Amino acid sequence: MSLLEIENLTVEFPTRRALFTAVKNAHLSVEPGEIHGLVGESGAGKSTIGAAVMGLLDRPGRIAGGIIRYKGEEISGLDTGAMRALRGKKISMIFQDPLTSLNPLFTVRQQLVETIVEHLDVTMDEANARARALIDRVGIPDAKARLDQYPHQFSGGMRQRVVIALALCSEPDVIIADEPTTALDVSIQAQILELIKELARERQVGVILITHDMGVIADTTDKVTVMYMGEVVESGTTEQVLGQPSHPYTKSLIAAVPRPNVKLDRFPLISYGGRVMEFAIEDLKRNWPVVQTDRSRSLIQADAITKRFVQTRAILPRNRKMFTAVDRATFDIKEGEVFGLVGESGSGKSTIARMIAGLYNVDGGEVSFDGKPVSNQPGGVPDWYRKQIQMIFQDPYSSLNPRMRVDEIIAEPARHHGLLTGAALKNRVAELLDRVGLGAAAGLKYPHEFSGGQRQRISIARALATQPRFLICDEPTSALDVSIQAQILNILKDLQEHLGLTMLFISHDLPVVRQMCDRVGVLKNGELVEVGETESLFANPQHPYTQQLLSLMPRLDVLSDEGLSVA
Amino acid sequence: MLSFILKRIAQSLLVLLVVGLVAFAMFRFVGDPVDTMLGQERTVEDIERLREVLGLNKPFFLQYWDFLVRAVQGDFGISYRQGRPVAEIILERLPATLELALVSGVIALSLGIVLGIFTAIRRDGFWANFIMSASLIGVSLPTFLIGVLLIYAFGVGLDIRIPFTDVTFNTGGMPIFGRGDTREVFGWVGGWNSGLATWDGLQSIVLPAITLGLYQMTLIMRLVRAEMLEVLRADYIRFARARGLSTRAINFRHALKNTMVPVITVTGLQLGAIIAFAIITETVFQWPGVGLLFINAIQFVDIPVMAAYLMLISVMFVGINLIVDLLYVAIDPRLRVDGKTT
Amino acid sequence: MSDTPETPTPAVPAARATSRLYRAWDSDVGYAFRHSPVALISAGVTLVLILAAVFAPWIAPHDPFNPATLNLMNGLTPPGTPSPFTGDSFVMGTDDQGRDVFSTILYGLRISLFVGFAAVSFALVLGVTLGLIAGYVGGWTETIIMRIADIQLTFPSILVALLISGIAKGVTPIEYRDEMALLVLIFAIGLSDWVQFARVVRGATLVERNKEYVQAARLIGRSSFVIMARHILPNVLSPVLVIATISLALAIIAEATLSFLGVGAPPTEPSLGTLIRIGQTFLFSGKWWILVFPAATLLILALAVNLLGDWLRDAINPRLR
Amino acid sequence: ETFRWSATTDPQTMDPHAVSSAPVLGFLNNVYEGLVRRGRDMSIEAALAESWEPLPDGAGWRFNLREGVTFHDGAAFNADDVLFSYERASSEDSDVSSWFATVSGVEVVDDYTVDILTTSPQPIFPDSIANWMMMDSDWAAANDAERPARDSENYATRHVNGTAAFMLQSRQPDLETVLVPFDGWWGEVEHNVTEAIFTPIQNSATAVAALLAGDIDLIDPVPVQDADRVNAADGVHVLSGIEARVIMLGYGHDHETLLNGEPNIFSDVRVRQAVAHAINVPAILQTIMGGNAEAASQLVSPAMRGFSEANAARPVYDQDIARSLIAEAGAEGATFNLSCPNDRYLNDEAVCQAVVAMLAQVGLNAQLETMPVSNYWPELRADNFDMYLLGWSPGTFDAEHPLRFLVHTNNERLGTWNFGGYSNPRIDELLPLIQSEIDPDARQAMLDEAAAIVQRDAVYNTMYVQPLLWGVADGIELTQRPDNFFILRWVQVGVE
Ligand SMILES: Nc1ncnc2c1ncn2[C@@H]1O[C@H](COP(=O)(O)OP(=O)(O)OP(=O)(O)O)[C@@H](O)[C@H]1O
Ligand SMILES: Nc1ncnc2c1ncn2[C@@H]1O[C@H](COP(=O)(O)OP(=O)(O)OP(=O)(O)O)[C@@H](O)[C@H]1O
Ligand SMILES: [Mg+2]
Ligand SMILES: [Mg+2]
Repeated sequence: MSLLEIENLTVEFPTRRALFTAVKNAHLSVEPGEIHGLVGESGAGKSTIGAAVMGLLDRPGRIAGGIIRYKGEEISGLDTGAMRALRGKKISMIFQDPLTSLNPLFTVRQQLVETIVEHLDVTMDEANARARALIDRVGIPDAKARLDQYPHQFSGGMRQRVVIALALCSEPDVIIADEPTTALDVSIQAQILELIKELARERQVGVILITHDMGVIADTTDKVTVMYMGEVVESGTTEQVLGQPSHPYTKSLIAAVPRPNVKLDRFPLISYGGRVMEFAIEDLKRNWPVVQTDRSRSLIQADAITKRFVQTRAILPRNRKMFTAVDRATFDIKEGEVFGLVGESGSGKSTIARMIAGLYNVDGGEVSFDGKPVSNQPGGVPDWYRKQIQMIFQDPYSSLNPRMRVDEIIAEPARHHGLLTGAALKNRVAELLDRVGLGAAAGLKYPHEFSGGQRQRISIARALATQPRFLICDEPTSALDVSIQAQILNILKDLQEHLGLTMLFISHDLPVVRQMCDRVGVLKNGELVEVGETESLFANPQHPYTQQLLSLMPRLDVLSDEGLSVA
Repeated sequence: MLSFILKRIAQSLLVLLVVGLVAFAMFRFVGDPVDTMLGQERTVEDIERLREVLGLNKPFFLQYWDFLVRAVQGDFGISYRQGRPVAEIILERLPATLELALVSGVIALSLGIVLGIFTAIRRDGFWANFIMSASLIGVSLPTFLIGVLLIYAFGVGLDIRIPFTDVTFNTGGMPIFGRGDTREVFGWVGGWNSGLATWDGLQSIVLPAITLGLYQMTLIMRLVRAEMLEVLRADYIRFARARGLSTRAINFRHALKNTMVPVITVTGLQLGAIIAFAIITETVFQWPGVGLLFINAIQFVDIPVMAAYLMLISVMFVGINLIVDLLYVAIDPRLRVDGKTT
Repeated sequence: MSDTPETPTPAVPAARATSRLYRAWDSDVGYAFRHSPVALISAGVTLVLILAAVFAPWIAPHDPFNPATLNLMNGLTPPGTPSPFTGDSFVMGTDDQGRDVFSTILYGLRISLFVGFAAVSFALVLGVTLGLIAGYVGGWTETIIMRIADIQLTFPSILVALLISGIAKGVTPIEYRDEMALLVLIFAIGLSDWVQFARVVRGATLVERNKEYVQAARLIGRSSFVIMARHILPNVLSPVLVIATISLALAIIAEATLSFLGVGAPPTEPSLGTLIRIGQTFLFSGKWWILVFPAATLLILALAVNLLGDWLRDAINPRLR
Repeated sequence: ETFRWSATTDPQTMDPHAVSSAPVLGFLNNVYEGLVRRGRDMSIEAALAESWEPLPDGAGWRFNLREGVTFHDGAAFNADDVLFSYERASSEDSDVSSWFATVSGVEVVDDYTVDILTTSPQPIFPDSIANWMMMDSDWAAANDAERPARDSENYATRHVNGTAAFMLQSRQPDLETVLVPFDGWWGEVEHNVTEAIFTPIQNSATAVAALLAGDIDLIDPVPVQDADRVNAADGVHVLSGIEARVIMLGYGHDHETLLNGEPNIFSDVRVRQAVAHAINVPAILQTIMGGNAEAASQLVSPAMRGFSEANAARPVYDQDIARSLIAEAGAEGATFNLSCPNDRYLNDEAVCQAVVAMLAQVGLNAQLETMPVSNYWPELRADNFDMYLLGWSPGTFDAEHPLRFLVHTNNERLGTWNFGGYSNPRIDELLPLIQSEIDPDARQAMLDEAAAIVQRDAVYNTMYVQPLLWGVADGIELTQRPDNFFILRWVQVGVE
């Protein structure tokens, strides 16, 4: 008897304009101790399956057909009370979005302890101890101090780990982990995956691991199910699916995985289902100002920039404990260059991005653009600077205004800068939506109607709408499946190569960094430990931390090479 | 935080100055006290003389200045109507109003929150809709009318016959006016006479407290519901469900706390309004609080009472709003000063 | 390469599709409206009341605002029964002046609706604007706005009204007094009401302004004004709507209270609120109709507006639709 | 027997000389006494003075004091107290000093005889001092209350030491005042009250409810509208009477123009007469007053001394006469202001609205402006009116009173309520004569003449005498006087 069985599951979202079927007749089963990978295009319905199992489909979504069984008993029709007895206790789910999954008004400790107390018969002290152990276990340093902080004080990756810790509170039988490691750096990712494997091995926990990181699939899972547009297209053991993919979509997916060992000119793409996966650079050129770049000139200059956050509040300044998130980081980005920023989660990458974008004041040092200072200006961030930069935020959930329609969101920057109006703007929005693979009709929806990856693509579309000269990408593809990722990255690369776009590129995905960036900076605990040309850095890392980082890159030997030859 | 409070206190002093100034500009339009102070047989001389004595001939900013100079020394003048020191009268009346405000505030807040949550959770249920609609009666009828209706229903009483029997009973019996027996509970200017300490006093407070709290209850209920509906859709609530937390913990802990910012804002304001302007309720129930005092002062153009009262209200609102602002920070850690943005 | 299924674009002629009215009709809110019976009914009721008020002179059987047509001997005639003195009969009876209650409700609605809606809108616009600015801009601006709010809170609307009407009387020539009267009322009620909106909006804005979508908008370089109006406002609107809809009935009643102080409409032109105030004095004398009909009208109005507000609040929130 | 009663306002002071308002004087009549007092029928009767007679040549009056009277604290009452009370009541700080405007001095003849000397003959002087209450000089001195405290407080503000049938037991201003019988009272006890509790209840609806619920034995007033309801209820009834207050319309006689700049139509007597004919007083009484009031033909009601029988007829209600008078005066369609208080007299606002309607029917376009009384008097004094509503209750219960205040040409001391500035030399001539005429017939003749002038000139349009409506629990026997004073010593509780 399988631990969890999904048969013929169909999930529908009746919306005003159409009935949208997010999942069609999906099959899936998980045995005790098995790690079952679920991959697929972003928006394929992976998270929806998870939500359906938990009985937490977003309104107006509903299970239109099929059966879900837990240990042989049907749970798809259970009432809330009965369902609640299962949730968290027997079946846990790690939601895809770590930022909004945590209640902003409670400390991490409060949230952990209440969950522990809810499920386990323990005293307060034991619960506290367990909370601390869990936080330790998911690799958050300085657990004691961190426990009493609020979610907004954590970096993206740390929040994700908190969410994982929360799911593990109650020793569940089944864990549905929805992209548990997207925001994590390789070392932490390895640690988390090890933890999951350990749970499966020792406690016979069944895991559904939703991810688009083929490296993770290859390393961790026993079986894999591939989804495409709501349907299961392929299922089998990991070796089988990755090694000899049978379905064309799976093939294209595997081909699109960036390999750490080779640097290709472009990300390999495979067209599937008659869709144009590539688009001509002429399309972009049409309305993108071509900037003549001079690689020897630096465009962005970060001069010993520092950011401190208050950690312990006190009336008297001397009692206040400050936390230095970024410590005197100095680097520059040349015109037309892609500058990569890597480092473990919480090392201050997003903070640097925000300081450069002018969203945070710097507590020391200075940021200048084109030789002119832009940080801590008396009148705020200068307008001319704002016109030239854009940013893709790490968290696609909270960076979109929930009350605005997607087409308005994308059109806003361009309209604001007076670049386009009326029909031209409409066309641009439609085109961008198309480019990022959502289709123009998506413009009529609201952000909450999209999957994580889809939202990220909306973010990207918005950033590109103004045709910025400088683009800050904070984990731009963390939530994207490899095929969409390849497509997006190709666009960015084209923009850089042909149109002179300069980028700050933050990512955990070292293979991607290797493909994308010209130079890379390595950040550790807020300090920039090494900056160098990508190739030389990857080939010959100097700093011990860099060496350690690179050694943890996943090996993708199992993957079929079929796609590569096509590219 | 301490510096924040100190800064606010400094600002409040400024607020008080302006309140006084506006108040004195207003008093010219409230009427002329001499008419009500002098009898029918007054002569023009009498009027002039009294105006002179009261300093009403002076330009208003001079009157204001005089008031300030005395107020700084803790002297708010003598009531025109009662001839007693204003500070004394107000302090004597304050316990009644504070107790009424407390009870109706508690009723409004507890019922408002519970019903708000209920109507949000059962968004489309019959009872939720019923409560939502019925609560509107409380806000669409004048307070006066509600008070009088309550008095007649539960004070005078209606004879109601239990169906199919000859037994009739009267719904009345509740005290109609005043505070009932009071007992001095602790030292205050002239003793804090509490009605909450006696059975009679407790009975007396029921009807006025309901009358006064009805509007606030409806407002709080509707606000909680509106905010809850929004919050219940949030991802962290979904995740809290996924963690298997009990419904109670989700609704009352996680969701409720996230609805609190607008709710405490309004609660603070309404609490202030209850204390400050319980005029109508206090008049209907002849409740001897500051509201009644104030309406009498307006009728009688008792300028010293009005001025001191407005100062008191001002201090109170400033205090309440300070607390509300502090509560914001206590509730929502994101509002704490760190992570400052440009 | 869309992964959302093709959605059929509504087949509408191009000309219609572009018309503003059609767009509103076809918008998400418009759609939600058409499919909500509650919204339709309450909008219908509100509309009927507004139309009844606007067309009162044509609908009402009598002109209660024309004193020459009143007959005191018709006073206090019960509904539907002829007056013992004059033999006249009135659907909803008459008040103590012999005014036809039904006609007076219609005429009174004009004043009440106008004053109510205008005062609440005034308070709303003022309060929301100041609240947004205070919450978003912060610093000195916030301090000044919020301290002005504190000052405002100190003064009950009675005093505010007296002050404003006093000033208005001083500056307007007598022949414009009547026109000014209603404006004074609106101004006075609005002025005593804006603080609620301001404080609530400020509180919500403080939370909202740190969210990433606001930062995204800032990054674009959107002006503070646009960020407040387009981004933050929709996200803080729900408590505003609650307070606004509840305030309507309150404003209508407040109008009556202030009229009693000699501010606003003269007693010979009673508003709905004034009619209720008059009716209250007859509550226990058996002349129920003077109170019950106007109060029921106000109740229905309040109910309809609040239900409409509830619905609208849900409808503009994409997650609740 | 405990007796509880309520009125809309609390007497603001217990000092008998500090405030001359009806609530204060009415209440204090139960604890203080004057030389004379009014009986159940308003007639003057002996109180602390056993008898009095005019001094020769109208030089004043001699009062022979009652012996053996003691104050509540046991001190004896004698002529020194009268002298002291005179000095106190006529002092600068007193609000009742106008009663002594014509008094030149008080002489103590012996312990129980005093002479009150007047500057001119004062035929009705004893009537005018019925509310002049006697205070113990030693008590006042001992408690530092030798002068009334008007804008501050002194011992007498909250304490009482009178000679009357009741003593003050406790007082909480605006809340509750408790009286108990005074055992040492000189008079014959007619009541059976052992404790009397007064509670102000501002809101008349609440008061009615309290009466119906049996919490209160007497309320004053019952709203006109609720009279039927109270009468219909078990255990309570309405006691109605006629108050001394006459309600009338006044005009801006001496205004150059109306407020809107048009010529002042009210300086034309025909317009004023037209108004008198246009007002349907019986209809007002029937509907707005619920049949409880009486029409008024002159400035005082028939119950008052000096009422002019010869002028007892009101102008008839006749719209045609009114219209033709208006036409004659060329005032058709004139628009003017009518000012009105809305919290001063019974249903004042409703009456004014009815007036507006009635005037509209004869072609006069009155614009009604109503306001609370606190704003009303300043407006009138500032001449911000064309026509206004006024109620007048003669403090002396004599027809001379309104002439003095309402009709005499206004100056510093006289005609102080003559807001419209009516001026007639004959009236100004008559008033001092009336004031000093000892012979009743001659006096009445002059009053008749004055009344005729007022009526002929339509100086005021007197409409009706305000009704007095008390709600009383069954089993209570009491007396209602037109001055609306509630006299506790006539109360019998528990009468079957
Ligand atoms: N509340 C909703 N209303 C309407 N459509 C929705 C809603 N939630 C999800 N969808 C749609 O359902 C589809 C599946 O979404 P889901 O979140 O399961 O995708 P996913 O496979 O998890 O993608 P990703 O890898 O990007 O997270 C998407 O196309 C999305 O647009
Ligand atoms: N508002 C804040 N208040 C307090 N501490 C903060 C705040 N924002 C970030 N930090 C802290 O600053 C450090 C750097 O955070 P940052 O978001 O820059 O990390 P990151 O490198 O982007 O990590 P990740 O890859 O996980 O997103 C973290 O330790 C985080 O806890
Ligand atoms: Mg997903
Ligand atoms: Mg980050």
